[in-house]
Amino acid sequence: MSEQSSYRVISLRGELDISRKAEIGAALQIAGPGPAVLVDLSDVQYADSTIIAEMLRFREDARRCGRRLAVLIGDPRFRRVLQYAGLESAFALFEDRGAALTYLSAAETT
Amino acid sequence: MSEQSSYRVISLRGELDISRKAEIGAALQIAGPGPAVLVDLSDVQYADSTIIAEMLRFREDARRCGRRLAVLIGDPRFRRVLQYAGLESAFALFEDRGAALTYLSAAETT
Amino acid sequence: MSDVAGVGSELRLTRVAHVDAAKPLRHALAAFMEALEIGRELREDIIIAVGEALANAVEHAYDPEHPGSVELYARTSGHDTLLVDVYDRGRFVRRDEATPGRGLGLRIVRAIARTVSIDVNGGTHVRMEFSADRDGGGDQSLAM
Amino acid sequence: MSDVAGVGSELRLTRVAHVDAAKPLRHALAAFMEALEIGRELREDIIIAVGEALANAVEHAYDPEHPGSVELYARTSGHDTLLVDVYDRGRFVRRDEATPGRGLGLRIVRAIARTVSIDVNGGTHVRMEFSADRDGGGDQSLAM
Ligand SMILES: Nc1ncnc2c1ncn2[C@@H]1O[C@H](COP(=O)(O)OP(=O)(O)O)[C@@H](O)[C@H]1O
Ligand SMILES: Nc1ncnc2c1ncn2[C@@H]1O[C@H](COP(=O)(O)OP(=O)(O)O)[C@@H](O)[C@H]1O
Repeated sequence: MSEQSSYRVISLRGELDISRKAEIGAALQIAGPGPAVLVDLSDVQYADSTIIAEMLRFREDARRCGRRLAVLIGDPRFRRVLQYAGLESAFALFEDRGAALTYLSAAETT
Repeated sequence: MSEQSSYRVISLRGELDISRKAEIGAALQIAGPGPAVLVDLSDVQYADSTIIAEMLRFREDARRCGRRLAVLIGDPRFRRVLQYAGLESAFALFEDRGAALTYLSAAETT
Repeated sequence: MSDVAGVGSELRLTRVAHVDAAKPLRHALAAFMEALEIGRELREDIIIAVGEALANAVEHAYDPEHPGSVELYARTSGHDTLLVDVYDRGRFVRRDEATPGRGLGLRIVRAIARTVSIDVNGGTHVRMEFSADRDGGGDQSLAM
Repeated sequence: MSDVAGVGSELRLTRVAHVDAAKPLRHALAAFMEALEIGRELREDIIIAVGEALANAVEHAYDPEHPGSVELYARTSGHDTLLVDVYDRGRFVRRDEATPGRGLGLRIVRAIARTVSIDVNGGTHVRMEFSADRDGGGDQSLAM
């Protein structure tokens, strides 16, 4: 397990609602194989199902490229909305950045 | 004019409304002669007439003690509410801290 | 306000007239006006005026040991007017207008509102009418 | 909600159903609920649910070139219930529920609201009933 391993960060901020669908869809792109990905939602207060659908699509893209994905959250609402959608286990969610990075770098050794 | 002259700062923050009358009345106290006073409202978003009445009372107290008073504001609403109350010239208002301090230290030489 | 945003929009809220009721009522009115696309400076001024009427209700209307209710009622009227009522069911306190630092509140209300009327039967009812043109451009009208 | 805060409080807002209308409507509802002293987590969940209904209205109801209106109507009912309606006058789009990433919105609404009813005659009308007990202590009741 390497603490130095590289990873890609995609940060989204604010209220992620339908009005930001295009922007968020564009941010959540993956080109092919590469390092693990951290989606940083630590400054997100609201996310609607449009955004969750984009995240699910991105999860499939990452899986197809063999890149591990972790989601960093700062607000308990994101976890709750996933629960309400029946998707509590869809993402590797972390409140703690260090724990998310450990998870991502551990992936490389498996 | 001395750039080093001392002055007292009273900072108030947030929304200064009737619910904070006692706290604000207690903050706006002057014991007797002493340095000039800067009331720092640069982080105030709202002030109702209860607070303006406290400020007017404080202005009289400061005048009686021979202490010059400047008011630093960060939001144009404070200037407007004074205008609406017919009190646009009641206070020496400054948007710029340096200008307020220059005004206060100039006072000592007069 | 946009054409459609004017149609029947309203906000009605009742609280116990504690001093800490004024702030959440102001915030609810501010967010309501933002949703109506009333411009920022206009919103701020309306909040200043309505804030004075609310402060009066929580300060003067009741014996603080036995507060009654304070009610806020805001609604659009036509495309450029916002009507706001602040009611309480307490007792209007007549006072010497000359008391220093007193009488500022209603002066501020009168400076901001287009019209103000005050009815003091069975409580104090302040009705304020504000010009509330909408913010910005003209592409918000309904295609119907 | 406090005893008095339940009495006849309501919020009614109409906007053109542009995608950027959902956010200010959510914010107005959030501030309204805060003024009603509905607890924070409950407010957040209600915003999540109502946000889904609003998102549907601005996403699905109309041809984006010719958007009609979206209406939000929230009011207290009794002392522990908040009723929220989201209406549009567009066309409900029937879709294969199995489309991946589709159908999440109404699932979320159903998980949060106590009851949900959807009427699709002449537009889509989603009525949601929420438990909305007030925050904290019991000293807010009216002395009257
Ligand atoms: N809602 C109210 N209930 C009882 N008395 C009121 C009310 N509103 C205003 N008043 C009376 O009118 C006076 C003037 O009000 P106002 O101009 O707002 O100034 P202030 O609140 O600073 O005294 C108050 O001092 C009070 O005696
Ligand atoms: N207000 C509406 N107007 C038109 N169609 C709607 C409306 N609300 C929901 N629908 C239809 O119901 C489907 C399911 O909605 P929902 O569960 O919120 O999921 P999503 O919006 O992610 O598709 C939508 O895809 C759409 O076809």
